[in-house]
Order: sequence, then C-alpha cells, then structure tokens
Amino acid sequence: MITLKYFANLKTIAEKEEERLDIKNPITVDQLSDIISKTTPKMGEMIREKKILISVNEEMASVDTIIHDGDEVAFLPPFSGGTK
Amino acid sequence: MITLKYFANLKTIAEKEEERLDIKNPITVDQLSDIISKTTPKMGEMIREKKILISVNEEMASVDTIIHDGDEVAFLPPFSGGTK
Amino acid sequence: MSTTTDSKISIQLEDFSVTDEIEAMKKVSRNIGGITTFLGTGRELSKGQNISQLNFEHYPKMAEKKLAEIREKAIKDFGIIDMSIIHRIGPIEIGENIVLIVATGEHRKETFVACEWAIAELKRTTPIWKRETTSTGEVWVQDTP
Amino acid sequence: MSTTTDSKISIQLEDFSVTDEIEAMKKVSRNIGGITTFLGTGRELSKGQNISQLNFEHYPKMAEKKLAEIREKAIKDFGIIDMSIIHRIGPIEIGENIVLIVATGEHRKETFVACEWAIAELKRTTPIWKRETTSTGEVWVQDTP
Repeated sequence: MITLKYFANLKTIAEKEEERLDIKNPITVDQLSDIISKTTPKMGEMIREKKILISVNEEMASVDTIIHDGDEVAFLPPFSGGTK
Repeated sequence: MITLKYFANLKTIAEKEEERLDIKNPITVDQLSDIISKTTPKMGEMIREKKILISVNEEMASVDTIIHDGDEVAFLPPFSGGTK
Repeated sequence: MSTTTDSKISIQLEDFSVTDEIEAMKKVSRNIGGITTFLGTGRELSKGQNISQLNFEHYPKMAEKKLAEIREKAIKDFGIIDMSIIHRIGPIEIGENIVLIVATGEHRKETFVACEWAIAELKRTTPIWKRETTSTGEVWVQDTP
Repeated sequence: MSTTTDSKISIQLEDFSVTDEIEAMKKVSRNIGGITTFLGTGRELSKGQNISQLNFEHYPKMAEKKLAEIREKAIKDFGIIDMSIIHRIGPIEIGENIVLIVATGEHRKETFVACEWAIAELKRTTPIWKRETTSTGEVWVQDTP
C-alpha cells in the first residue's frame, strides 16, 4: 500500500487530496504515472509536460525513482515562489 | 565671526568642542587650517595628512572652499563606519 | 535533526513579531554586529488584478524539512552566525506578514548574501502554494515577490 | 525637505522597535511585497578586545541631512517604495540596537540592493562617531560591522 497526495490545484484535478494504492512489487515513478494517467488523464498530461514535481517520502524524485510498499508519493504543482 | 566645531577625538586634541573666530574677510579652508595649526599644531598635522574631513555649513569642503562671516566650520575625524 | 535547529524553523497559521524573532536570535551570540531580515507581505496587486485575500497551503513535514535544509546550508556556506525562517499558511490579508528570514552575523556583508539566497531558495524548493482571491474568483498562482 | 521625509529619518537616544518601524512603513502602500531590513547591533568583540560599552556621537543637523539624502537617493535610484533610517546615539550596551534601515518595495530584489547600499553609504558619509570602552580604557574607533 502506498499513499498518494495531491496539493493546490491538483486536488481539484484529481478530485481528491489523498488516496491509497496497492502495489504488488516496487514500481518506478514513471510506472506510477502511467497508472495515474489511466484514471485521471489530465494528471498524466501534466506529469508528462513536467508541470508537476513528484516527491517520494518527502524527497524530490525522478522518473526512475523506485517506489516501495509503504512509501508516500506527492504530486507537487509549481510552488508559490515560481522558479525565477 | 565664524564658528568652529570639533568632534570625537578632536575635542581632546583641540581641548574644546567649539570656538568662535573673527575673520575680517572671507578666507579659504586652507587659510583657516594655517590659523588652526598655529594654535594647535597636532590639528594642523592631521588636516595636512587628510585624516580629517572639513565641512562648511554642513557640506563637505575642499581646501579652496571659501569661508564667509557667519559660517559654521566642522572638523570631522573618520566616521565610525570607516571608509571600506 | 536537533531540537535547536527545529525551533529556528516554523510553518504556522499565526502571525509573528519581527522584533521577538530578532531578539530570540540575538540570544545565540554576544558577537552579532549585523542582522539582515527579509519580510514578505501580502500585496494588493497581482498582474493588474486587485487581490482581496491570499491563502497559503504547504506539504507538511516536507516543507519544514526544506526550510531546515536552507537554514543549515546558509550557516555553513555563508559564515553567518544563525538563521531563522518562519512561513505562515492559511488566510493572509493584504499587508499582513507571510514569510520572515532573519540572518545574524559578525559583519553585515554575509548576512545580506545569506538572507537573499535563503528567500530565493525557499521560493525555489519549498512546497508551499499560494491561492489568490480576486473579484473574478480564486486561483493558484506562482510569482516571485 | 518635506515633513514626510523628515519623519522617516531619526537620530535618537532611545531604542526603537523593529516591528513598529516596519508597521509604520507598511502604511505607505498596499502594494508592498518585500521588506528588507538591516539592523546593526553592539558586538562584544572588537579586534580581539572585549568591549563593555559603546557610545555614539553625531554632528547634529549634518548627520540628519546625510540620512535624508541617502533615503531620497535610494528611493530614486533603486525603485523601492520607501525607506526609513534610524541611528541611535549615546551609550549602547552589547546586544543593543544601533542602526536600522527598512526598505520596502513591490518585489524583493530592489529592497535588498537599496538596503545594502544605504548602510554602506551611511557608514561612508554620515558624521557619526563610535567610542568603545574596554578594560584598557576608551577609544574612538572606525570599523565596518
């Protein structure tokens, strides 16, 4: 079981703040994105366009970061300070 | 009559905080320095070595700034902030 | 992470007092000669629109962790004596305090550099989001005050 | 010089409150997004010697005039919204406030630049002198905290 968290406008897009997902084996962030895309295509699109950062256990993750059972994955839209 | 003001360590060197001086005609800062040097050689030395800034009527003066009757001349040792 | 570190970092609903934060930082050392402070406040105008209220949301734990990392790196990299960081969440009215960074040092130069770096780093790395309420509705925004 | 300008400049014996000064500056505009503050405080150590007390003296009128000039140039040259400057004179204990510069702006960048420039300019141009009391006596000093 992993925990998925959505913040700011992503709560509206995902229509939830948090959900739990059963995973049989460890998966990559990329594989998780594919799973999310099926239920919420708009989320998948934003992830592919790099509009969202993804953290695993409160550390920034890359597409090939491995997610294990018990991990917390968060979808982070751009922060209030922007990137400038 | 012009007013001379001494600040910080110059009060000790000049042995006064303020004095008045009669001038018949306008004089330059350079000429005033010569007069001061006669009564207080140490002050004259510090002025020549540019250790002291001189202001006339609260504006920074140069050696050839003209001092008129009624003016206030101040002898300013280096400020607390230094020059760096 | 030590208790000392944690107490210099806060994400909170309540307002804070700049004077109280500075006085707390002064207690760390008797050799502080310069203190640079950055305070971010709620602006009325954003991209030409009048804002009536701001609302901040954060990712608990991760945001605090990022602020602690910023503080530690600032102390290590810039040679300051200490740094404290506070960010408010929840509703913020125009003119109210949002974020405070206090950098103390023996001399002023390093406190300016560390403070300016820290606020830029906070905005770049800390998961905090801002929602603006205007006459046309509410929107999640990015900007760089 | 206008009354408004004069009220933003002060050379005074009494201590000041950073919070109160910031709140007074906030009243100038509803469009302030960033406030950078520099606070100079009394350090215990100077060139390896322990200081027990500081004492500041200024050239009245000329010092105020210089501070007003710094404020006006900062607003004009850096595009900040406003600036206030306070410098204390008389006896100052270790850890006490000496000088405060508050720069307000729409964005943070110009407030950092203006604030750092203003404290450097103050130390360069404003006739204020510092006397340090140590175990070996009293001495008029120059330094750059």
